[in-house]
Amino acid sequence: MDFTYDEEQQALREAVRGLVGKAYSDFENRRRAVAEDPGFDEQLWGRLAEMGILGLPFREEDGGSGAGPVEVAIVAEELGRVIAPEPYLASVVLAGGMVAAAGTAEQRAEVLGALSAGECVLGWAHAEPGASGAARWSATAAAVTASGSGTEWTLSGVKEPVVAGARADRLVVSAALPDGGTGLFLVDPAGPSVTRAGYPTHDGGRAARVGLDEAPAVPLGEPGADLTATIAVVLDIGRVMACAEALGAMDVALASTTDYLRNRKQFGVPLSTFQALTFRAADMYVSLELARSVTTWATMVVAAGRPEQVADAAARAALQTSRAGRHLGQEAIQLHGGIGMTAEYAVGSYTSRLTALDHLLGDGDHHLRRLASTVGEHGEVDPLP
Amino acid sequence: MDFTYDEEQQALREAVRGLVGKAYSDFENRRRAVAEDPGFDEQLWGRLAEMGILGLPFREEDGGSGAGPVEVAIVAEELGRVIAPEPYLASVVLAGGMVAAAGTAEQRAEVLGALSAGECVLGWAHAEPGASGAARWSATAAAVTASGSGTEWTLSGVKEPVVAGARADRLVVSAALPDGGTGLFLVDPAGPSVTRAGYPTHDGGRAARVGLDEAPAVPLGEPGADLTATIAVVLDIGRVMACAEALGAMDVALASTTDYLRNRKQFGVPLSTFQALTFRAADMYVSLELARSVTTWATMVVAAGRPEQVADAAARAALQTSRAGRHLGQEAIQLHGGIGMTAEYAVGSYTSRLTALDHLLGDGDHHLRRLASTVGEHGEVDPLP
Amino acid sequence: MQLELSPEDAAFRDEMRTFFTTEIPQEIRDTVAERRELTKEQIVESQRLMNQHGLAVPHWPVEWGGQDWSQLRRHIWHEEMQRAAVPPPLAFNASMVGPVIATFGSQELKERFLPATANLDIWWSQGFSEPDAGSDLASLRTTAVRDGDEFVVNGQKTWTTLGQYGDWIFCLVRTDPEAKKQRGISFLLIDMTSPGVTVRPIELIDGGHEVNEVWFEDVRVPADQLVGELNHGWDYAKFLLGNERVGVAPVGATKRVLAAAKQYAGEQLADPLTAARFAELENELLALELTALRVAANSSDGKPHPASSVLKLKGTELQQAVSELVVDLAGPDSLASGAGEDSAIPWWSRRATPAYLNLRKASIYGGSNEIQRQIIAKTILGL
Amino acid sequence: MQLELSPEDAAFRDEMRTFFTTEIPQEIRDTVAERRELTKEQIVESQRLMNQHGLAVPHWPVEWGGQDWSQLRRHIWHEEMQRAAVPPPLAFNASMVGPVIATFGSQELKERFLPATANLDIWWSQGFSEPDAGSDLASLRTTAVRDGDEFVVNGQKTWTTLGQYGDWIFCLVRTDPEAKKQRGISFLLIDMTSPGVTVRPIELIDGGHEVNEVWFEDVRVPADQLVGELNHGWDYAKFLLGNERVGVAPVGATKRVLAAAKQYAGEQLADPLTAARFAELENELLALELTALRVAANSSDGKPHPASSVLKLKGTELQQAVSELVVDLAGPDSLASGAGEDSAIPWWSRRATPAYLNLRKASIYGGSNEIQRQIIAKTILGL
Repeated sequence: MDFTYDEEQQALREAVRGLVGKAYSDFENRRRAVAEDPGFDEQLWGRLAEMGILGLPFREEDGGSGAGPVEVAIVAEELGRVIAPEPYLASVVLAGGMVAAAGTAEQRAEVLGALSAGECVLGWAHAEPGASGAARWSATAAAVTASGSGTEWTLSGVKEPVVAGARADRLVVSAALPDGGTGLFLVDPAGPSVTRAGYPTHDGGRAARVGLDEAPAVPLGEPGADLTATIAVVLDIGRVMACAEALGAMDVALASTTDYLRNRKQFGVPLSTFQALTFRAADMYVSLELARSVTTWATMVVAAGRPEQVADAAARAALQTSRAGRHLGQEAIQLHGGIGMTAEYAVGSYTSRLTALDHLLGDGDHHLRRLASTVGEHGEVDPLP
Repeated sequence: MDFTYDEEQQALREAVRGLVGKAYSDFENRRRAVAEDPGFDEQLWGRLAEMGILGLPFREEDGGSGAGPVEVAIVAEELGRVIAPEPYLASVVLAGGMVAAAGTAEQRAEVLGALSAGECVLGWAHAEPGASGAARWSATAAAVTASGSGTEWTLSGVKEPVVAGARADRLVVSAALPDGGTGLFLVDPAGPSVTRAGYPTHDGGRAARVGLDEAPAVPLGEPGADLTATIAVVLDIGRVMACAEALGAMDVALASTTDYLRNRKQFGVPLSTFQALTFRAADMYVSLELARSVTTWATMVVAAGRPEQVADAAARAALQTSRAGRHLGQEAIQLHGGIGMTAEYAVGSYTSRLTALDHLLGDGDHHLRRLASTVGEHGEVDPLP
Repeated sequence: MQLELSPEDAAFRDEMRTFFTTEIPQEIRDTVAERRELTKEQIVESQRLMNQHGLAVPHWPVEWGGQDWSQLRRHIWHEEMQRAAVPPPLAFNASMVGPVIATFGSQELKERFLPATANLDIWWSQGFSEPDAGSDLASLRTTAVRDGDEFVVNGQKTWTTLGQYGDWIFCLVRTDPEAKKQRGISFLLIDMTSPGVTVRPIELIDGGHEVNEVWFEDVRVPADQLVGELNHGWDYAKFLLGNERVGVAPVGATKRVLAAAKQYAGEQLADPLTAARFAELENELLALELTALRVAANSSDGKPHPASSVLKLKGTELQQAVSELVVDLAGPDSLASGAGEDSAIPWWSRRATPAYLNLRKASIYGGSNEIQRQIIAKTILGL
Repeated sequence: MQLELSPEDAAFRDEMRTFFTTEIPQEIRDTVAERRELTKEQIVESQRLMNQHGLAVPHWPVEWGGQDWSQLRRHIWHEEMQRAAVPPPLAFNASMVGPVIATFGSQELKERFLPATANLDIWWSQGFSEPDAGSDLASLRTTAVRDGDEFVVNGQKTWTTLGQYGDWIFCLVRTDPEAKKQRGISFLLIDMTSPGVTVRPIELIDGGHEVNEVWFEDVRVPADQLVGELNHGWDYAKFLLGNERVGVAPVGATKRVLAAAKQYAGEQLADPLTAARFAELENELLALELTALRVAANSSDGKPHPASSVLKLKGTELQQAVSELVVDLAGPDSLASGAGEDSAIPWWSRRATPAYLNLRKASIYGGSNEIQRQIIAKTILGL
């Protein structure tokens, strides 16, 4: 068991930090980027492609650079540090991950090649509006249904919210299959039977309602095959990467808070004079480090290629990170006071992004329920396999 | 709706505070009293009887003084302030309350008369060892069974822990009836078919294992009648009074903590200089006041004689007080530091007593489960009837 | 000790309930219930309707439109108003500047301002906080220099809630720069249409624009708009902030949101963890409401009870916790905050996160929860 | 980045697991597992068995019985020991005075004390805290005045854990009353059978007697029992306290209790709220264990990692939370703490509350959690 990054990984981190830091370390740049559609910096997206970041998780024969989950997590964490609005998680990790896991060699080469080259933004159209209870954050689809056979398929129904759905050049859509189960389909959103209504999300991103009315769709992989298990694994990997992104955001939210406590004066002295505040910052640090440990471990579980453990590890990372994200997000604003409430100042946007990440793929209680349901099936939890 | 005590109630409070304060405000006196069996001050018990405190809740025709729940709660709170080890809650409120609610006029006059006069300590033998899940803290009995008919009954089984069970002159015992349901019985613990093994409890009190081997027993009220509903109401009243006792204990635990923070010096200054500590004392105060509000309200609900609302009110008071008792009990020791861990210093004994009260008749989560199961049946909770 | 309301108080409650649910337009109440933003016109309409019935400023002196109510009745009025999703009278008018003028102002100031203030003919803004004077309010720097019959005001105020609607602003200004902090501060009423006043909106993290910065550049203010005595403004501010905390625990409104959340929850309410979360919050809200009633019962002398800090502290915590619960009920739908009416996602899910983010302010504004803990530790616990 | 243990480390883990579960008597391990009090003899026996196998003081220098292990192996050793319910080597010997003597003591002191310390032939007590010097340790008042070849010691120590068993005690004493606080303190080894030493047990709130007061009245101590330099004791104490925090998070022991609690819970585990409480604690313990592993990985230079304060803080919180859970599982049975073996109530229920009360100390002793927060705020966050 080894928690240290090797030199290549550290170099990757520095490269990404340099690139996105140049783009967004001035928070005004981020405000500008999110103010207008598509809600991110297309040029930066291109540079990420050039650097090989967009193709990072994909096999070289699919047009990617064949790196592993640890590398993807490094990227996610760095994007989180500047709360970069680029749809990396939705487009590369989720939509791209689905294509990589379910697509035929030909589909992979075509779609992932274009994605990796920055020529195609993928949308992951999976969430269904008003889903409740067990249907939320699940690996199945119900509100969008597929019909057809062979390579001739159409989809009907509504997906929402679809992150980057209005900007996306192609959509990966999950749909209920005629004979049960859930399939994955490629859909051209420019077609006449697809309607898209895009809007900003609270974290500065973009999402859309995507209406499908017998929209032509190409099944990923073997037509008609139930891909629920595949979707579940990719979602779990996405959860771990969302945690990594949250780690970066929490780290900066804490640093911003401690900077503020050191520099802001009230009653003639720096806020750091007030022990009630510094102790709360210490508690934030504790939450952050615990979340970091579980998320890093979960990344290693993904990397170790043990699919049977990935679901458990993802749930554990997501639970810990959900709790930590709320704690840090809420306290960061509170310890800043009024300034933390303003859109001009960065810290509130970090809280907003943490809230979005928390609810994108399953919040803490969702994962707690899952873990609680199996708590009687083992004695101790042993992180060493 | 009126939260103020009238003059008579205030006089009662002062009288009780004077009496038990004289006995126990020097904490060494309490340590002495709990060091040896029966674990309390028999003379003080006699003086409580003389003052009419032991007969407070009972009708005058039963030998009591016919006061109401508000008065009993005042007594409980004052006993809690000095964590008096006298078995008031078990003997008067619970065992006495069962006799008052279920006994015939003759039984009431005999038993409650002797109880009120201080001539008879009653034991409430209801808890059953190893009870789990829904059986815990319920109003029914299972491990002790009754057989017989008319006035000829015997009980068999084990009750434990029975508070003051070794000292008790008479036991009120719950038992499963032959035809289902739960009955209440008076048992003479001196009889040969009753075995008692007494021991100290962590809070300085006493409890016992009571073994019954076809022990002769007199049914309270109509022989063979299912008294589950009666037991439930008296238990709920007991819960509210346990909350009142906890209020007194929490109040003093907080006062002791603030005194300590003011007087104890570390690093050359009083602890009250450290904001992280004073803020935690403030949070303790918030918990205490919220618990006080709900408990006082629940006492009024009992006094208003609305049995259908008592169960709900008792659960609400118990939930709030359980949370508050843990918060205050734990923080009181922590803010005292090492000295709070010692038996010579009072504050740890307050924590111990709060822990006992919390688990005697149902802890916070127990009541939360009950409240959660009906949360969908109403919109808002309205404290004004 | 008495659980029941007296028959008179029960009748009063019914009367309030009827008034608020029948006299205030449904459209306004729906806006509040759905946590949408009220227009200025809606706020004004609602307050004027209340004022017509003597219900806008019940805690003012009777001669200026107040009611000679017990604290319990004030509490009932406040709770029924929230329960019916009626926007409360504008706090800057009803709870802040009004009582200050009524208590410390000259007869002339009272006649000039109180009726218009009660009826929201004047919309007041609050000019207390400054960029470098937040919790440490007394370090404020905006100056007012006497020049003949006028004061000349220079400086900057911030966090001016709804300042974009303001007709007038009541300000704390430094009138004696030599005096120590709290001394040397005066309480001045300023017409916001005066030359030299600039209002700039501040965007908040939920995308709303409810607070503002206000600049004063050589603004000339007639000296008769000084309230009370020169350099005694700090006393009036303390009086005002004490008032502000009374009724500041939004118990009724939070209860209403929690009850609505049960509807939102639908089948999720069958999940034991979710149900337990509701039950725990509901119990804490009950405890808070009962504490508010106890405080009301014990502050019949009209002074703010020190336990009002408990209400502010716990009240805002619960308000925030309920808003967090709603986000969790919305789940993935909560992302769709910017979706329009054509969205397939229910409106409450779309409002969930902006409301949650916006309410982070509740524990900061109006005396942060740290300040409340300080008050409890110092005033109540003697620490 | 690597999830798996290397084959060598995996073999090492198996070796440790086998050793602890087969070489240490079951009776001793049962006593730990059932949270009963160990006798002095059991503690000694266990440590001597470990010492025979070179496992009592692995973090000491190799020449004094240590092992040249990686931090990861130390962690595995520690976790497997706790997992098997083996009492850890006496901390006063293995983690405190031993490393101090090994690092700062003369060759003579090392030879005289280290082998006996490793083998628990000498039982050490700790004489640091005083009645008026708790968290503010440096304000201690016990004096040692040089008189010829001896020091004459006067004063009082307190919170001396297991002092009733102590053969020797290592003390911080003031040797220069003129010097400022931290300076003027020396580190002295004192034979507890010396005339003038009195040990008085302190009863704790769980009824146990694990801590003591120790009085020194004109106790004469040979000067060669001074460790290191005169007036440099504070440095050694800081070194020692740094060591104390490493491995101070009782992860393995807490995990063991939590796993046992599932057995205690029985059908209660079917209750969703109870199951969620288990799952949440289990996850936090996992996070803590992984953090301990990360810290181990990052402190290969042997110095305590600042994040060790996180381990102490969170570790004791979780230890306490698990003990609270056990009380709740015991429910009404938890009252029967004083019941004998003839009780009808299971032993774990009888032990539940004393264990809970006793563990309140965990966040106080050995650097309170307030001190840990201070360290985090200052050392790590620069506040």
